[in-house]
Amino acid sequence: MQTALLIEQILNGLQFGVMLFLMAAGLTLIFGVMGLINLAHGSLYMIGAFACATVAAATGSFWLGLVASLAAAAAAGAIVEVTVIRRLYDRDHLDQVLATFALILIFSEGTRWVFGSFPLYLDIPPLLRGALPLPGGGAYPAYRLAIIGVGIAVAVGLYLLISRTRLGMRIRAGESDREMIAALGVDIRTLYTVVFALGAALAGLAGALVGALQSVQVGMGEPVLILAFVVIVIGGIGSIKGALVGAVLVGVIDTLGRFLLPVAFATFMDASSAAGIGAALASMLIYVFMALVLAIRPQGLFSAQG
Amino acid sequence: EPVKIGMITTLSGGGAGLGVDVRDGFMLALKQAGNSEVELIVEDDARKPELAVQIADKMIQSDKVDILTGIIWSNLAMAVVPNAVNQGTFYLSPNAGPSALAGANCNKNYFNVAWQNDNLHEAAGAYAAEAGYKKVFIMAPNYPAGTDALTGFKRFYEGDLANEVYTKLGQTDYAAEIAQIRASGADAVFFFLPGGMGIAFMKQYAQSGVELPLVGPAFSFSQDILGAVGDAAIGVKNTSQWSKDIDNDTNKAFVETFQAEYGRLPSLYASQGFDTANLILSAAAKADVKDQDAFRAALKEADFSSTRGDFAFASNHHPIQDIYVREVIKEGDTLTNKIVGVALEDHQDAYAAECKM
Amino acid sequence: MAEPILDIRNLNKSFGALKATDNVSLDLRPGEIHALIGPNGAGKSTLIHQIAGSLRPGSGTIRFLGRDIGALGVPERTRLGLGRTFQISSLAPDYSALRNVMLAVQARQGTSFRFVKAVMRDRSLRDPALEALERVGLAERAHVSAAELSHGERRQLEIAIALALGSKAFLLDEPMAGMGPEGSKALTTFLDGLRAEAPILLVEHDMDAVFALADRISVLVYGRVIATGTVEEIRHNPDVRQAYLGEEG
Amino acid sequence: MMLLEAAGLETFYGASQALFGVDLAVGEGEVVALMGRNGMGKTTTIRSICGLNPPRAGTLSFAGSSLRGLRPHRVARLGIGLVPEGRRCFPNLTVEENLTAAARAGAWTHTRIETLFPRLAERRRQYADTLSGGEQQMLAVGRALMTNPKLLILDEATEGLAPVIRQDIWSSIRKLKEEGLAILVVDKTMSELLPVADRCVVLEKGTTVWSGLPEELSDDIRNRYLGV
Amino acid sequence: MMGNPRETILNLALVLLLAAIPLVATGMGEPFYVTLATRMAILALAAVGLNFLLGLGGLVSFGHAAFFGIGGYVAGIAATHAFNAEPLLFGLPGTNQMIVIWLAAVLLCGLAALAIGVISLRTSGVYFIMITLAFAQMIYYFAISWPAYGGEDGLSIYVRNGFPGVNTLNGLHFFYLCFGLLLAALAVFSVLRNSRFGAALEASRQNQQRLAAVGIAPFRVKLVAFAISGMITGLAGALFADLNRFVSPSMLSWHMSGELIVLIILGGTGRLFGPVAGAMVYVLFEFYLGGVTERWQFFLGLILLGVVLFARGGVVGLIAGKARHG
Ligand SMILES: Nc1ncnc2c1ncn2[C@@H]1O[C@H](COP(=O)(O)OP(=O)(O)OP(=O)(O)O)[C@@H](O)[C@H]1O
Ligand SMILES: Nc1ncnc2c1ncn2[C@@H]1O[C@H](COP(=O)(O)OP(=O)(O)OP(=O)(O)O)[C@@H](O)[C@H]1O
Ligand SMILES: [Mg+2]
Ligand SMILES: [Mg+2]
Repeated sequence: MQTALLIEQILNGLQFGVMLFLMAAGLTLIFGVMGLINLAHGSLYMIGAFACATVAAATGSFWLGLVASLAAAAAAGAIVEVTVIRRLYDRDHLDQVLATFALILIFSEGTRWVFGSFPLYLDIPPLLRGALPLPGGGAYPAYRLAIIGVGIAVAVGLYLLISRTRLGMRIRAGESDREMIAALGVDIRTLYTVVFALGAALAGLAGALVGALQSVQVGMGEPVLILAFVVIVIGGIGSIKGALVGAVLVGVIDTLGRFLLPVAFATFMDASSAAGIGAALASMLIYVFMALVLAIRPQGLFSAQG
Repeated sequence: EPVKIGMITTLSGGGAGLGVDVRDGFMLALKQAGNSEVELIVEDDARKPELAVQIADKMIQSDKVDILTGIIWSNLAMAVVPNAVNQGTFYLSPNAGPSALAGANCNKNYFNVAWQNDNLHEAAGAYAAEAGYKKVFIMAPNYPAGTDALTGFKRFYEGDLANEVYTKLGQTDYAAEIAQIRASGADAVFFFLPGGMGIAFMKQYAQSGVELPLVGPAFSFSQDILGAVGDAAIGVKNTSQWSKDIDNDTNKAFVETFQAEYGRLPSLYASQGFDTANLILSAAAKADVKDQDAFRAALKEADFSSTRGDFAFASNHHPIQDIYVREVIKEGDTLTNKIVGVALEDHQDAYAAECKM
Repeated sequence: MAEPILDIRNLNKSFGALKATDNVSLDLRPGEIHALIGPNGAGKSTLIHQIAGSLRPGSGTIRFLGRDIGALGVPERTRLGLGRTFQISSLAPDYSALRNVMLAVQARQGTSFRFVKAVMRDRSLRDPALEALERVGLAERAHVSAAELSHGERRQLEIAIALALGSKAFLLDEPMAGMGPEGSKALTTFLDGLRAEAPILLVEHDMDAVFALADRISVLVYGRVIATGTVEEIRHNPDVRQAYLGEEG
Repeated sequence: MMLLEAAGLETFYGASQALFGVDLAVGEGEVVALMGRNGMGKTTTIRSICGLNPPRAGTLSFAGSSLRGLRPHRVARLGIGLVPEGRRCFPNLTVEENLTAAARAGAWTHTRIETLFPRLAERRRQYADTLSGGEQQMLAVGRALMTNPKLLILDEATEGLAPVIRQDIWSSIRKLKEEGLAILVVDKTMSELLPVADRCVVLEKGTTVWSGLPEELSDDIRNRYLGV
Repeated sequence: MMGNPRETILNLALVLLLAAIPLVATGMGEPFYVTLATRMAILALAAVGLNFLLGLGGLVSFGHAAFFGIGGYVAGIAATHAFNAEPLLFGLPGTNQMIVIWLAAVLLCGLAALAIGVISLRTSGVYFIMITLAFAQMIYYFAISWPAYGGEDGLSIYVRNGFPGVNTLNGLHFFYLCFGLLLAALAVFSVLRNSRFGAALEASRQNQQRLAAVGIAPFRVKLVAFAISGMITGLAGALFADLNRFVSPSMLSWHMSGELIVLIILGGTGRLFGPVAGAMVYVLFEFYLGGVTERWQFFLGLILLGVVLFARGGVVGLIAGKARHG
C-alpha cells in the first residue's frame, strides 16, 4: 500500500470531518447550546437542499439557491419554534423528542407532497467545478475545498458568537435557567426564536452545500441526524470546539476504517470475505468509537465547561 | 367476480419514487384494459418490513385479496412472500428477486415478473468481458443485495479485479472510494449503488477528475433518478432488461401513454409494474383466479405482450429474457437511455436448479 | 480523652492552582459539636465533600470509627454512619417530604433490593420517617412534595433525612441557612439535644448558633486551619476577628 | 407616589393558592423589609412582582405603570433588579459572563462590582457552579446590580455569607440607599435588617398582617408573626 | 400506591378493550384484527420494558431496539435451526418451543443489558441516550452485514413456534399468550414500582446525589433496572418475530428504538398503562391512516404533535389527569 494513498485518505477523512461538522453545525446551536433535543434537524437540512435545488433550477443560479436555502430553513425554524418548541421549554425533554419526531413525519411527507417522489437535481456551481491539482499527482475537487472553507468559517463564527458575545452568554444562560435570565431583563423568548431560526438556517445551508454533492431527496436528512448527534456528543455538548474535533475524528476514523480494515483482513483471508467483514466492522466503527469515548469520558471530549 | 389485487409498495420516504413508478405503471395497464375485472388496493409500506407484513396480513385476511404484488425491496419481499404464499395467495413480484426465492425457497404461487436480483449484474459482467476490460474495480453496499451484485458480476466477468469494495449501506460520501479507484490502476469501474447512494457517487465521481469508464446495472440510471444525477451520467453504460427504445408496439404505446398520463417518461420500474398488471390480466382472461391451479397455469404461460418483447417464465417462475446494454444520452434537455447492444440473450438466473417445484 | 469518631489527617485538595484544602487535620469526638467556620470560599464545603466521599482528596487520610474510609464511595460511607446535609438542599423533588425520609429509612435498613412489598403499606418504613419529620417540626407537611415546600421547609427536610439515617456522626453544611429567626432558634435547641446521639461537624455562618452550640471551633482560611479552640478562644482571636468575624463576636 | 405599589395580590401555584391578598408599597429611595416565617409567602410575593408568577388578582404598579400582564423581562427593564432566593447563578457561565449577561447601561459596571466584591475579581474566569456558596451569593447580588435597577429586590441575599461579608453587604445596602436606590429586602437577621429598613411589612399565611415603621414592631407582633 | 381512581378505571377499560378486540373480530369473521391486537400487545410489552427504565428511572435508552432485535433473532435462529435440523451451538439443537426460546431470549437480553449497562450507565442525560444508541447501532450494522442469518434480508420462521397446550397457529390463541405475558409484565411493573427497589429507582431519576447520600448506590439500582428492562423488551422481541414469522435487522434499527420511546410518551411516561395506551393508539392510527391515504405519515405527524402540545402526560394523562407521587 502506498503512503501517498494513505495520506490522501487521511485528507479525505479530514474533509469528511469538516463536512460532518457543517452538517451538525445547526444542531450544535439548537441542541448543544440551547439544550433542545431536535430530531427534526435532518428535516431542516432537507428543506435547505430542496429550496436550493428548486430555486437553482428555476433561476439557473446556485447562489440564489443558497440564499433561498438559508431563508427557507430559517423560516421553517422560526415557525416551528413559535408554534411548537416554545410550548415545550418548561416540559420534560421527552416531549421534545415526541414533538420533533412528529415534525420529521410532517416535513418528510410535506416535502414529498410539494416536490414529488423523485430526487431533485442540484449541481455545484460552475465556478467551483473541476479539480485542483495536488502536489505529487492526483487532484482535489474545488468544491470540496470550498466546503472545508465554509465549515471552518462556520465553526469560527459559532465559537465567537457563543463564547465571546453577550448574545452568546445570554443564550447559554437561557439554557440553564430561562426564568432567571428573563428576570434580569432579557427577552429570552424572542432571543430563542431567533437562535432557533439561526440554527435552522445553518442546517439549511449545510443541506444545500452538501446536497450538491449528494442526492437531494426525501429522507436525506435521516442519516445526517444521527451523525450530527454522534459528532456533538463525542465532542461534548455545548462545545463548538468539541463538535469540530469530534467531527474530524469521526471523519478520519470512518474513512480510514473503510479503507484500511478490508486491507488488514485481506492479510489472513480471501479478498472477497475480507472486503465484506472489513466493511462490516468499518460501518460499526464510529459507534464503537463513540462508546469508547463516552466510557472513558462520560461528558464527551470537551464538555461545555473546560 | 373480479380479481382482487393487493399492492404493497413504498410510497413514502427515500425510495418512494420506485414505488410510485411501479404503481403508476400497474394502474396504467389496468386503465387501458378497462377496470371492471380487477379491483386494486394500494398501501404504503414505508419501506419497513414489519409494516409490510402487517399490510399483507390485512390484505389476505381482511380484504381477502387473490394476488399480492408491489414490493420494491428484497428484505421486504423476504418478510412478506413466504408467508403470503403459504397462506395460499399468489405473489407477483414487480421488482425484487432475492436469490432464496428463486432457489431453495421457490414456491408455486410466487412469480417474478422483473428479474432475479443477480440478472442485471450478470449482464454487466458479461458486457465488461465483451468490452475487453482487464481489470475492473467493483463496488457495492455491504448487504445481501450488494454481495449478490458482486457475485453476479463476477459470474460472467472474466478479467482480473482491481479491487472489491463494500461500502456502508446508505453511505453518501465516496471520496475515500474514489481515491482507491484512482490508485487501483483499474481500467473500468462496476458499481451497484441503488437510490441516493448512486446519485451521490456519480456526482462526486464526475468532479473527481477520474475518468475511467463506468458500468452498472440500470438502477442508478433509470429514468426516475437520471434527472437528479445530471450530465455526470452521460455516456455511462448500464444493463437493463427494459429500455424506452425497445422496438415493439407494446413498448412504444406504453411509453407514449405513460408520458401522456403522468407527464414524465417511464422508468424500468414503471415498465415492470405495467407488465405485471398485463400478466395478471392475461391470466384472468383465461382462468378464474379462485381456481388456483388453472390460474397458475395461465400465469405460467406468460401469454401477454410485454414491453420487453419476448418474455417467458423459467421452471422457478423467474423470467427468461434479454438483457440489454444501454448508454445514457441527452435527448434535447432530458437525459435518457439508448440501447447499444445486448449483453445476454434469453437469460435465465443461476438458481433455478436449486428450486424443487 | 475519648477516641475520636472522625479523624482527619493532613488532607489536601487542589483545583488547578487553587489549594482548596491545605494540610487540614481535625477530629470529631463523641458527644461534641465541632463547628467549622471561615470566610466564603475557605474550603469548608470542599472539606465536607471529601469527608462524605463526593470528592476525592488529593492526599491525606480520613478515619471514621477507627477505619480508613478513603477508598469508599458516598453510599458506603453513609451506610457506615456518616450522615450529611447539603448546603443547597438536595431532595427528590417529586416525592413528598415523607417519601424523601422513607428513602433514608429504607437505605438505613439496607433493603433497597427488595422487589415485592409495597413501601407505602410498610409501617417499618413509615413510622420512623414520620418520627423524624416530627422531630424537625415538619410532620404537618409530610404529604407535600419537596418541590412545593418553601425554602426553609426544605432545609428542615434535609435535617429530617439525616436524622432518619441514624447516623453515628453528622456533617451539617449550613443547616441554619434559609431558616427564619424562629426556625434558627428551634434548630439550635434541636442540635443541642442531638449531640448526645451523635457528634456533629457543623459548618455555619450564623454565629449566634455557632457560639451557642459549639464545644470546639476550627477556623478555616484559604484552605488552612488557622485556629482551633473553644468559643471564647476563637471569639477573641484577633486573626479570626479580622479574617472572619468582623464586628461580630 | 410610591415607586412600587401592590394591593390585594392573590397568587397561585397551579391550583394551590399561596397569596391571599398581599399589600405592599415601596417608595423612591426607601428600604422596605418584607418579613414573615418560613413558607408565609415572601418569595411568592417577590415572584409575583417580577412577573415570574403573575398574580390572578390585585393591582401591581411600578413607577406609575401597571405590571399586570407584563412578561418578566419587561418588568425587569422597567428597573427592577432581582437577587433571587437560592442564588440561581448560571452554572455554565463564568463569573464574568454571569455579570455580562445581565448588564445594562448605567452606573454599575464590572469594575464597580469587583470593587464591591474583590472575591469575584479573583474568581473571574471560574464557572459559577464551582464557586463556594457565599461566592455565588455575591455573584447574584452583583448580577442584579449590573442591570442598574431603580428597585433592588433581595431575597435572603445574605444567606450563607460570612459575617464580615454580611457586614459589607449591609453597608453597601446603606450606601445604595443613600444613592437613592429603593430596596425591598427579605432577611432573617433582624438585628441587621431593622436598622436599615424604613418600613416593615409582615406576612402571615399569604396576607399582609402588619406594616409600619421598624420601631413600631412590638414584641407582640414579633412573637405572633415572626416567632421571636 | 395506586394512581387516582380515574386512572384505575381507564386502565381496566384498556385491558378489557384489548382483550375484547380479538374475540369480537373473530366473531365477525375478521381475523386480521386479531393480528392487529396481537401487534398492539407485543409492542406494549416491549414498551413496558422500556417504560421501566425511562418512566421510573428517567433513563432514556435510545437503544432498546437492540434487545427487541436480539429477542427476535433468538426466536428466528432457534426456529431456523430446528426447521433445518442443524445443531446450533456446541451441538445444542435449535428449538421451536416458545418457552425455551423465551427463556433464552430473556437470559441473553439480560446479559446483553448488563454488559451494555455497565458501560452506558457511567454516563447520564443525553450522553446516555447516545451511548445506548451507539450499542444498538453496532448490533444493527453487524446484523445487516453478517451473512449467516440473512443479513438485511432477515430470517423467515416458516412455522410459528409452539407452546404446550396451545395452538399458536391459531391467531386467537397466540394473542392470548401475548396478552397474558403483557399482563404479567404490567403486574411486575406495578409491584416493582411500589417496592423499595422501585422507590430507589424513582429517586435515582429525581436526584442521584440525594440517593447516594442516603447510602444507596445509584449505579447498582440502575444497572438492575436496565437488565430487567432489557429482558422484558427482549421477550417482546421474541414474540414479535413469531407474530411476523420473520425477523430482520429493521427490528434493531434506531427507528424501532425511537418508536418504542414514542409509544411511551404518547401513552404517558411512567404511567403503568402508558405503553398499552400508546401502543393501541399508535398501531390504530398507523393502520387506519395507512388505509385512508398515501400521505398517512403527514397526518400521523399532525396527530402526534397535537398530543404533545395539548395532552400533557400523553393519552393516559389526558384522560386520567396528573400522576401522583405519594
Ligand atoms: N471544581 C472546582 N473548580 C475550581 N474551584 C473550585 C471548585 N470547587 C470549589 N472551588 C473553589 O474552592 C474554594 C472553596 O470552596 P468551598 O465551597 O469549599 O468554600 P466554602 O468554605 O464552603 O465557602 P462558603 O462558606 O461560601 O460556602 C472556593 O473558592 C471555590 O471557588
Ligand atoms: N413551586 C411551588 N409549588 C407549590 N407551592 C409552592 C411552591 N413554592 C412555594 N410554594 C408554597 O407557597 C407558600 C409560600 O412559599 P414561599 O416560598 O413564598 O415562602 P417564603 O415566605 O419565601 O418562605 P421561606 O422563608 O421558607 O423562603 C408555601 O406554603 C409553599 O409551600
Ligand atoms: Mg460552603
Ligand atoms: Mg423564601
